[in-house]
Amino acid sequence: MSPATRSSTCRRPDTMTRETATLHPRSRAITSTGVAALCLMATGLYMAATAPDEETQGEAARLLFVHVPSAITAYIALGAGLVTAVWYLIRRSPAADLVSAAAIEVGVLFTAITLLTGMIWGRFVWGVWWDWGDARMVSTAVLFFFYLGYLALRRSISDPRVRAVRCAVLGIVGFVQVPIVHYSVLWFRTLHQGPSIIRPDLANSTMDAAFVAPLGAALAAFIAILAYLVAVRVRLARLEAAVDRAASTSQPVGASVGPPSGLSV
Amino acid sequence: MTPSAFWQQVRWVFTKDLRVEVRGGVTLRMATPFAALALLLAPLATGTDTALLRRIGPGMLWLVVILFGMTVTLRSGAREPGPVRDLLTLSGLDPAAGFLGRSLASAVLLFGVTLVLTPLMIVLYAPEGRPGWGWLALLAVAGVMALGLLGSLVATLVTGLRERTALGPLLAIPLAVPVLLATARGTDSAISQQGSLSWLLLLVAMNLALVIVGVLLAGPMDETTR
Amino acid sequence: MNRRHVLIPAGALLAIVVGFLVWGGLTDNVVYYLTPSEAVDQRAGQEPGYRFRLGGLVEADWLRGTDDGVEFVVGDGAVSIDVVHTGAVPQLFRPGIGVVVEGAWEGDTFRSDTLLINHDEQYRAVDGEGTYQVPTAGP
Amino acid sequence: MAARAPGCFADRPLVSEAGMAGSWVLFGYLVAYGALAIYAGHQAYRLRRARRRLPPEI
Repeated sequence: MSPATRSSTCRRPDTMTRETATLHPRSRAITSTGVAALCLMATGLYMAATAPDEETQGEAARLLFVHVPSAITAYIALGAGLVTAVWYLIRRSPAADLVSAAAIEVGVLFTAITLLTGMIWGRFVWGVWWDWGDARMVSTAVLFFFYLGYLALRRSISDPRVRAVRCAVLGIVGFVQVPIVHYSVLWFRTLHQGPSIIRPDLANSTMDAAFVAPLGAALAAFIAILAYLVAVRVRLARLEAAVDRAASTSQPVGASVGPPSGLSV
Repeated sequence: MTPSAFWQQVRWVFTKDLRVEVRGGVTLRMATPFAALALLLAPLATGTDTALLRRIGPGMLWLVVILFGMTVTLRSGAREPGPVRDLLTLSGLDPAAGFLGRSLASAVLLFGVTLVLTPLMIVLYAPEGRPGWGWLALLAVAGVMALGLLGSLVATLVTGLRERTALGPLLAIPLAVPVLLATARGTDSAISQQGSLSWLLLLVAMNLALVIVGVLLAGPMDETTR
Repeated sequence: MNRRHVLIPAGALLAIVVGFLVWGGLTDNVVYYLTPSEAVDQRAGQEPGYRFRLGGLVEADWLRGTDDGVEFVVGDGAVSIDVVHTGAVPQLFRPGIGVVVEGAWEGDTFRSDTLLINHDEQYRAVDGEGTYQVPTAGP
Repeated sequence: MAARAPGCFADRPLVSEAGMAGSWVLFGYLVAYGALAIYAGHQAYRLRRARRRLPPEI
């Protein structure tokens, strides 16, 4: 690209250096989070495989170590989305918006995993893939579709500031559903079992110690995976925003720039 | 701003929206007949099993009110277009007052839709039992209020987007599920002469939560539609 | 921002209503299934052929496979109901486990066409090394 | 209520075979970790593509 085109991208030098820092191809922090997540995952899988069989469900109880951690991780991700959305509305920091969106997107992924593994487990234990009368299943599905709407809204607004404000509002409004999903099994008499550990009478856990340790390991692994995926997603959003800015400021498009990435986002 | 001035503004927006509806009339002339048509067609889809129709009548009524009413609410609850909006902003309209006024107007329109459709549902589906009319009225009022608040909240979020006709319902209808449950199941228990207090309280809680969220976030939401 | 005259009363009312809903036991009429006692109590008010869901524990002393289903007894400690189920039987079905069946009264038996296992939140290791003690109460 | 008699359910295995349960477990883990892998892979692909499109001066 010629020096003339480069000077026409009228960015100030200080923003240039900051971008260069955040867009550097490899970040040691993200990579080490990923490695840690992989190690925790291996440990969790090993502990899940060596856990004893359960009295009634036999082998099938091992689904506990993927279904429950993914549900808790989804709650955490959507909660992080809420906190950062509030933070954005108070401070108007673009970083908070990016983290909020990333956390919610990964939260949607974990909600989907929760629903799918729950359906598989339900097919084995209850005998049905889906049950309309069950408050936990139905409310989780509703939550999932609402946050799909959130992601759709995000895609259809191009102005970053408008998008950030409106999505922050939606992220706050939508989180109201999370406690409803969680407490639905206590409030209503449904098919889904009640909580085993985080229950009103905390001292009386209804789970053998032999299951608690693998569950904890799996939960730690899922939270590490969540942190890694959110970090990667934030970095991707930054990079794509930079590509968009470069594409819009350095017209006509040079050979190295390629088509505007707004089409593919 | 003093409380009385705030409520005065709410009243202004409310009467303005209703006047627009009286003169334009999208709700009564288009949405209501469409919803009535849906009530008429649903038995064709389920088959004419009279016992089944008796049981699903109240649920169908509220499903239709939510699906078709929500499109009305998303239209009328949207923030005003161009010149009107600028005028309201210039005259110092509190965004929260605007939000509440629009929501109330939408709720009144939805109540109208429900009033028209209820006798139709009773005639077509013949639900058994004699309903407790007091409970039904309370449930309907709380239900349409919640739908109105939800509609104008979501309408503001999709203002000016090309995809708003598809996106609005996708965002609003999952959040309207408690309204569907509470009104349909509550109508069931009102018809079978059991009280519907818990369903009514659920709707009241939802209304209050929406009022709080809407009033708190009306400022930021309005700034993006200017 | 001076909207306290809306927010404070609304917040206070919301707290009261939510408290009432959560701790007032008002969700009791939102039931997914009836227990055997409730089913017998409410039977007089129902029209014939009324479909509902019945949930309880499979009692151990009567259980018989039929050509196209299973016959068993569902109880809640106080009342027991004979169930004739036609259709698929889930793999975990066995004496002592919680079930939810869907169907209607036929004479004094409950004729069901949908059988779901209602597993509780207890996890007991097979090798018995666990610390958890089985409670004596029902589901 | 019918007369009670000690019953049996002999013509049908009551407890599922261990292999059956194992395959459901495997299915669940495959779905969960598969979804995670697909998402992570898609992110990596988008990162690479975005980096390719970034003008050289950044």
